[in-house]
Amino acid sequence: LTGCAQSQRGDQGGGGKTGGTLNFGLEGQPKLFDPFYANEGATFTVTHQIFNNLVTFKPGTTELTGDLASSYETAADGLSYTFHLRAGVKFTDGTTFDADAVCKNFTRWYNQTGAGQSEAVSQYWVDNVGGFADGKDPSLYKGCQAKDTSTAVVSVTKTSSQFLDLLAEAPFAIQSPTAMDKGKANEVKQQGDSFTFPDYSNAPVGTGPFKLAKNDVANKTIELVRNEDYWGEKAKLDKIIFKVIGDETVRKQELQSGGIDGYNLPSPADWSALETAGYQVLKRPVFNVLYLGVGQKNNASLRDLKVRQALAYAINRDQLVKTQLPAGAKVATQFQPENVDGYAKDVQAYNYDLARAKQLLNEAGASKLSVNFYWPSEVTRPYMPNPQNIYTAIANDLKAAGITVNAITKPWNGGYLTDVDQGKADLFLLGWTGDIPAPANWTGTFFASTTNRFGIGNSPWGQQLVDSLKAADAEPDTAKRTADYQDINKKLMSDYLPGVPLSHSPPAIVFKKGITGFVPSPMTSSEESYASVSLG
Amino acid sequence: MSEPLVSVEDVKVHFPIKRGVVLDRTIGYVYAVDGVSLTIQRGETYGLVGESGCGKSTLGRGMLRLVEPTGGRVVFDGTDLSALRGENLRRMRRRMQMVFQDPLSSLDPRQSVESILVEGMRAHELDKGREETGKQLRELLSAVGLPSTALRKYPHEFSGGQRQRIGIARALAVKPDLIIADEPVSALDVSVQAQVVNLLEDLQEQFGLTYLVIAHDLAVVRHISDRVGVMYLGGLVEEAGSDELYAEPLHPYTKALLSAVPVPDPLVEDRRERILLTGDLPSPAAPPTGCRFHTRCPWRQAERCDTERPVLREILGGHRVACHFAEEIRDGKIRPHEVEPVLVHPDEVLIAPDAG
Amino acid sequence: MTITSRKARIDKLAENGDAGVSLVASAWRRLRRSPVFLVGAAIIVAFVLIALLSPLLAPHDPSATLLLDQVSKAQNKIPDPQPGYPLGGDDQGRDFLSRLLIGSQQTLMVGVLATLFGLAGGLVLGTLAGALSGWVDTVVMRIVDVMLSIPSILLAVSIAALFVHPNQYTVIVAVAIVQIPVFARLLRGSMLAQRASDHVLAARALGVKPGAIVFRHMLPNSLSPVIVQATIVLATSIIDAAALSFLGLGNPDDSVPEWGSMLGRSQGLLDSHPELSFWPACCIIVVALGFTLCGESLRDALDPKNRR
Amino acid sequence: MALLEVRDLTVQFRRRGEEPFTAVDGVSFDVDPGQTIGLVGESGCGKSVTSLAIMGLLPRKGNQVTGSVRFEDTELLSLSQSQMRDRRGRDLGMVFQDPLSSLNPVVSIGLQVTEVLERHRGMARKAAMVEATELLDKVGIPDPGRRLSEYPHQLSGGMRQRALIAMALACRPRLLIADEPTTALDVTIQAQILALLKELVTDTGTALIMITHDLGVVAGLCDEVNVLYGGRVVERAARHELFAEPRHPYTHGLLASIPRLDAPRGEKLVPIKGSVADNIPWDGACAFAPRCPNALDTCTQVTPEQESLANRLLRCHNPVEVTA
Amino acid sequence: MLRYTVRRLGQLVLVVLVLSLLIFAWLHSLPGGPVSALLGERATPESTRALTIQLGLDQPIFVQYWKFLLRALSGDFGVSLGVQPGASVVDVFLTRFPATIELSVCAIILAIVFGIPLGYLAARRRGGWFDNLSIGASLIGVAVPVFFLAFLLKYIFAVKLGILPSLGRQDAIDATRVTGFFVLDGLLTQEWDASLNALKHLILPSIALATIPFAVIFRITRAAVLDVQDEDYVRTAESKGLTTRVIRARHVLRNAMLPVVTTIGLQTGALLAGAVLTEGVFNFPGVGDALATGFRQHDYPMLEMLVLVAAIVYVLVNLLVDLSYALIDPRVRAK
Ligand SMILES: Nc1ncnc2c1ncn2[C@@H]1O[C@H](COP(=O)(O)OP(=O)(O)OP(=O)(O)O)[C@@H](O)[C@H]1O
Ligand SMILES: Nc1ncnc2c1ncn2[C@@H]1O[C@H](COP(=O)(O)OP(=O)(O)OP(=O)(O)O)[C@@H](O)[C@H]1O
Ligand SMILES: [Mg+2]
Ligand SMILES: [Mg+2]
Repeated sequence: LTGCAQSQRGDQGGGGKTGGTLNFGLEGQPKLFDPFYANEGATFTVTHQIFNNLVTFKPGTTELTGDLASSYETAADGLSYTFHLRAGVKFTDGTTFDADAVCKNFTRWYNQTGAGQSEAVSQYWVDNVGGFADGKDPSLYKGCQAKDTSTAVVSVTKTSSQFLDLLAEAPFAIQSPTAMDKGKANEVKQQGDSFTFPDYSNAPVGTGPFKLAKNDVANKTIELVRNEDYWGEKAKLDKIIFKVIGDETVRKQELQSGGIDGYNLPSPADWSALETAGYQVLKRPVFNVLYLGVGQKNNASLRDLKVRQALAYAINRDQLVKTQLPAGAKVATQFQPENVDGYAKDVQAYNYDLARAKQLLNEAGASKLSVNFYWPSEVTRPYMPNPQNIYTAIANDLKAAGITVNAITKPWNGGYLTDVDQGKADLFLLGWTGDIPAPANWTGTFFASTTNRFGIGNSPWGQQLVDSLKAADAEPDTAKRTADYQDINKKLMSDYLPGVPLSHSPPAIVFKKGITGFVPSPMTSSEESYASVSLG
Repeated sequence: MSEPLVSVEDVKVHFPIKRGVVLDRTIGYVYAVDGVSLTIQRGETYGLVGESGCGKSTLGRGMLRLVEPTGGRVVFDGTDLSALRGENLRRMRRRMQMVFQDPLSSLDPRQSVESILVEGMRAHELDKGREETGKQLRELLSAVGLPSTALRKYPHEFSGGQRQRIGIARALAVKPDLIIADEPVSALDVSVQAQVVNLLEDLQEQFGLTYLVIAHDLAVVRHISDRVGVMYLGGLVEEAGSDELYAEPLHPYTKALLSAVPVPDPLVEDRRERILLTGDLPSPAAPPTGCRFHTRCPWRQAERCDTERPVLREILGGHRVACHFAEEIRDGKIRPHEVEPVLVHPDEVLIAPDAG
Repeated sequence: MTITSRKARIDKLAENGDAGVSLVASAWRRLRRSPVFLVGAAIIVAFVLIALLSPLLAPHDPSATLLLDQVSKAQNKIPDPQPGYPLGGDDQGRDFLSRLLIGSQQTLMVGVLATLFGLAGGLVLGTLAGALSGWVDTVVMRIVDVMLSIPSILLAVSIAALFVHPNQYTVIVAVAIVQIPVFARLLRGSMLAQRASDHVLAARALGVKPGAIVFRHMLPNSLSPVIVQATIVLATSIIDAAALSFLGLGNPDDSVPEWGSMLGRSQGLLDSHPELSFWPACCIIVVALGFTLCGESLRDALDPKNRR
Repeated sequence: MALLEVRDLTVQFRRRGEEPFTAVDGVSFDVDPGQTIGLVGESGCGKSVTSLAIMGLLPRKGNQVTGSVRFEDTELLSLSQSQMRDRRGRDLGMVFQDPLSSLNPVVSIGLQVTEVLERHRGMARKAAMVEATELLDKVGIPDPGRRLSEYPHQLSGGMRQRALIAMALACRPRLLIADEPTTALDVTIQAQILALLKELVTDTGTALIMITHDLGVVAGLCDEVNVLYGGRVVERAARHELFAEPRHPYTHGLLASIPRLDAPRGEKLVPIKGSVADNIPWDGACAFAPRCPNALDTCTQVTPEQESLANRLLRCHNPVEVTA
Repeated sequence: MLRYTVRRLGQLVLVVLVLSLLIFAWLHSLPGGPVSALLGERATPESTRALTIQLGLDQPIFVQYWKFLLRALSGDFGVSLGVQPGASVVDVFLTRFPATIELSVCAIILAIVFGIPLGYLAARRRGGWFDNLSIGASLIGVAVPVFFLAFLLKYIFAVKLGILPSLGRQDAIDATRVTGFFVLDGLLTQEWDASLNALKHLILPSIALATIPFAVIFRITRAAVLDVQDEDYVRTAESKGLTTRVIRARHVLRNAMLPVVTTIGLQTGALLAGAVLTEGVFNFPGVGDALATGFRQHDYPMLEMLVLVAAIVYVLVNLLVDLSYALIDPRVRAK
């Protein structure tokens, strides 16, 4: 596997003019600017401009390519990776980027101690790589070796379908070891019910096209300026000002009143109006899934496949997608979109069929089915633009099938996720935006454990599903692995049906007329670069 | 006749003044009534006069246990009222009633005259059936000179004099022995005052009532009372039959008071010699030491008056006075002199603006 | 003119009929002549009628997604007014007019129940404090102080957030609890004033039982400021409930329409579909205005200064 | 020539939706310099309204004042607001009934006194303060220097009334109207205030209109007494004549119904029956007729006119016979 | 007066203690909280459990409260979970409080500047068209939900007309931060356009926030002036022949101001509540927005601190009002 080392950004940027400031509406306040400790999109949107990873996805695709590593190879046994590093790259603090710096980054990640090991702090590492140097938990990572200044070899403990993809993820950006040492980057502390981060987290040093100039918390603005010494093609913009605006309506109005030049995640309802008004609404390729989760823990009738199938038949997903979801949304046939490995074409379909649903319920002896139905308030997710509307539409369908629906709503972080995690919900709305195109990041994540949100441990096939997912992930042979996952997806839809996949909907980003050079990524803002953006 | 109905023995009513940082604590007292003893005979009218704030009303209320006396005893018809509690006290209330100064505010504006009158009867199980009660009510109204149509009206529809009649009828409804009338006429027009005074007199005759009449108008008190007590700053300074009191006031304060009352007769007015008191009434929260009156007394003598509080002592038959030098003054042995007015600040109250 | 006729005329002037005119009646007479009150009352009557009759008036089931096929998120399409649907549909394809009409029920219920609960709580606390005084008073008033030391919306929001399963009743409870200290303090204040008044003293002197004094004399006479407050609270509780819905603390299930949440939910569509916010906002404003007008004129009418 | 001539003064209150109410109905009297005139009558008979009408202090809306009030050579009723302002406090002073509510609670006594001096005598604040101290001293307020910086609530009732008098007399007005200046005070304090007023009036030669319902006060103070009933003067005489021989049944009745401190006890009072509420309108009758023991048929049919008898004015069809 | 102040402060301590306990118990009994805020939607039951134990959230509530109290006494109120995750709530508060103060001061000044003169004029022209018109306006002002008004104002003036900024405290211009009060900072550093810019941002939110205080102040002023106009002492002042100017200023207005001052205080205290609704609409980074966001995200260290501070501010404002009341009313100034 050899990635090609060429800067593609320049080509796509076209000939936009240089200079100027882009004001951009960011959907949330970044927690910090050290991506390793972050787990939300707002942070990654910013850090992706400041940092580079060893590898990256080609803009607008899910295809892996080199970045700081101009090329890379995977060993035949799948247990080590060799990265050939780009020469002449400097961190914005003036220090040199080399194999040593790469390994120092790996070592830093691996050597987290104390609070740094908490899943609340180093979530991506813990979720995807596992344990740390102290060996308490098994880790996928084994070691890093700087063969020479421009070659780094990273070894792993077992083959993994997703390791390379992972390194393209925002948290695993390469940061300046000198700056991290100076800023005591690892001094995460638990304070009260939460964690505090060292100064470094507000003064990140990377190799990216921009550097952080100012984080004005009082005014909720973040200012990036062009990195004049960037190793690749220099950014066109002098400055990016991110204005933190939590509410999507407020973002829209700020765009309309000219305060910002673009913003992330416009409400799908606004797309057509914005387009009519002359704004560019850039839709990202679909890379998410919205599903109706079915919790088997509390409600015994839901352990019956027929009941779950009845639910699937009862929901008019075509209409849901047509009326409640944005343009470009599709009905989901399985728990992952087409552009992720392992997509199965011939899964069992559940077309809207009310009679069938009722019949299945009858057969299962659950004609008087009563469920509590959780939906989250105070939140929109890229895959779920308006939870209440979606809930209402589905609830209406279920009621039509004779199911009693009790609505329960909670704020996203104010009980919704907790309750769902604890299996309190019979039905719940949830979804996923993929980090990487590896199926392990999808079905592998949803059903990784029998005590998951769906409570699949309550069904005999639960363990079976978990095992088959583990096996598929560890399969080094790509073709075999793909087949394994396809098989799993088919079974998921026909034999297990732990939930009802509803839709894939494209999240969008909007810009003022005349702004060019932005390439929307399926993996959304954490993989989108503003270096090629130009004011026109 | 001379059988005592009520006797008041050294009654004190001290209102605590509270203030504090987090919780209130008492930082002083208003000595509203400070050791009063008197006896009211059955069937007589006892008049109580004094300037405003001297504790007349408080004494009256203390006698009825409407405020809790801080000390002393009130014996009513052989029963020590201060020992009574709860239901016993409530039952006792039937026998002692009160008529108030402000005829409007003492009547519940939301109740018709009928329910005002029936309420007391009901409380003491005196209402026996609709008809019987109706009859009683009509009698009551005619006794106080109101038409029976008044029953269905509300207090605010009456004139002041009529309201006072309702107040009197309310007291009468429970057939009491004693009526304490707290300034029963001072809120009324001159011409109406006389009607109410006459009414009170008639009712006394008709029902054999005993009265304690409180007023600041000496002329009225003298007119209806058999005996008069003069109060000054929480204490009784003089007590005598009403004629004797006018004929020969012994206490310097009584003298001043009498001389200050205007008489509607120019001939008298032109000839009168006035004893003008200087200064104001001291605050009952900080009464002067010794004789309470010494700060304003034209006959004040050094030392004794300032330090020793005179007791009420009988000088002539039934004439009691609280003055160390009553005899000397009467006999002209002590001459009045100039008095330097003393500054008196009325109680300063902390009005915390309500935050609600 | 003869004596008799003159007298008769004067008698009539003085007597004013034999039935007697209570204070309430005379206040009512003043009210009837006040245009402010009439406007307010008209609004309220209309509103109550609509709320009661809305099941008959509403052309459609407010939760039926009849026009769903005309809805499209993607094209930001919401059913336009059309025959049978004079105000069109909402973003779920439900008949907007029906939702507005039926929405009055929830709003009325929230307003009335919140006020009633607040009033009841305030009455209990205020009566306790005012009637018993002493340490009960101190304790009650400290509680009231603590509650009053948090701004009202904040308190309502806090309480509403307390409920694990928010619904229309939790909104009512939240709004009601916020009103309790206000009522309690008001009532205690006037109870204390009553307690010191001569007519209560007279009742005590008469030997009327303490309970009867509190309930027959002190309470009824202390009520008028409370009633005025209640009318005004009706207005504010409707607005507060709307604010709670706006903040997402209202009833999650929007199959039962409610103006506050209708307004809150449609603000995002203000530029493309202003009517979706306009109508519920109008309804809230008009109804709140109605209650405020009534409250204000009631206050004037019951003000002893205006009594003649 | 009289200092103040009140002729046919009539004040009507009009309220929307109600019949106009005549509170003062053709009142006439004269006040000579240095003279003390009494206006007596029960509550509601129009005493205060009369005095307010003279001072031009009736509420601007809802009333109608007719007749004439001549002060020296000026017709007060035809003066403009601002001209009247120049007179009030300088030529005409007034003392009100309730000394507490008549003083501004948030303005110091000193300022309340000096503001008159500043306004009418153009004095500077400093000089005015000195003058104010003297004034307070003159009305018998002890330690006047300190009192200047105090506020009304810090004074006792008597002192407040003294302060009010000091304000009214600050510019040595030629006419002082005292509207029940002692009603809110205790007897002993009342005696002090009355003595003070008497002294000031004699000292300064100020004419005084004394308004009161207390016949005793009038008996001791006034040169001439007007008895008002239902907005009209029903009897006027010099005080000795009036008290010796009250001719109007109302005056007579009043005197008979007040208990007298100096009279022997035991006599029953003779009240006037009914109350002011029983009044009937003056037009076509005598307002007092329903309560009058001497009432004739004519009394309810013909309005009695004001007649001059020997040294008195009387408005009665059937006056009380002179005894003795 | 000092006594009184001390007494009120003593009561405040009590209130704050009781409140802190109540709020703590309440917030901690809510689901979600730190764990779900920190882990987000990627949480698994296992990680949730582990974190709960790590953060000590499985301990009994009183143990947690005691720890919280000890930390709070040393000035550590914890770390924000949602409003500005990772930042100490004290820091968040300190950066946001000036914003709300700026906004509230602006709003209350607006309310006073319009409320008092209009109220006074309405009283003077009682029953006239001006009176009726302004009463009507104030009644409607109270009836319009604040958040809707805010929305409308923004929509019209910022979105449609584009004459005023629609959100934030300041455009991202190069402004030096000194005190955290942006308007003041601009003046201090002589960056006039920074001040001007911040002021512009204040206009719409403070108008929205000012409507209710305006209406209340207006009505109280009107009623107070009407009351005072009929007082005996005003008649006395008239009888002294004083000029209308003196009568109005010294005798009418000064007395009428007493209830108005109380009202201003109460309204100022209540502004925070209004700010919760207004700041969100204008994305104004003040404590009101922090509160709303905190509630939405169950950022309870933040909420704990903010609700307490709100109570303290409210009580202090009222105390200030009482004290200022004493300044203008000598009757209160006793002892
Ligand atoms: N409940 C109370 N608490 C505190 N002080 C009181 C209370 N009641 C009366 N006082 C004070 O006690 C003193 C005597 O009052 P009281 O009412 O008995 O006087 P009074 O002689 O009846 O006066 P007046 O003629 O004005 O009615 C006054 O200084 C009064 O302020
Ligand atoms: N502003 C007013 N509007 C309407 N009626 C008024 C007004 N002022 C006074 N009156 C009426 O005029 C009549 C005379 O009132 P006035 O105040 O002169 O009585 P008074 O003799 O001074 O009585 P008092 O002894 O109670 O002071 C009363 O019936 C009163 O109700
Ligand atoms: Mg008394
Ligand atoms: Mg008068």
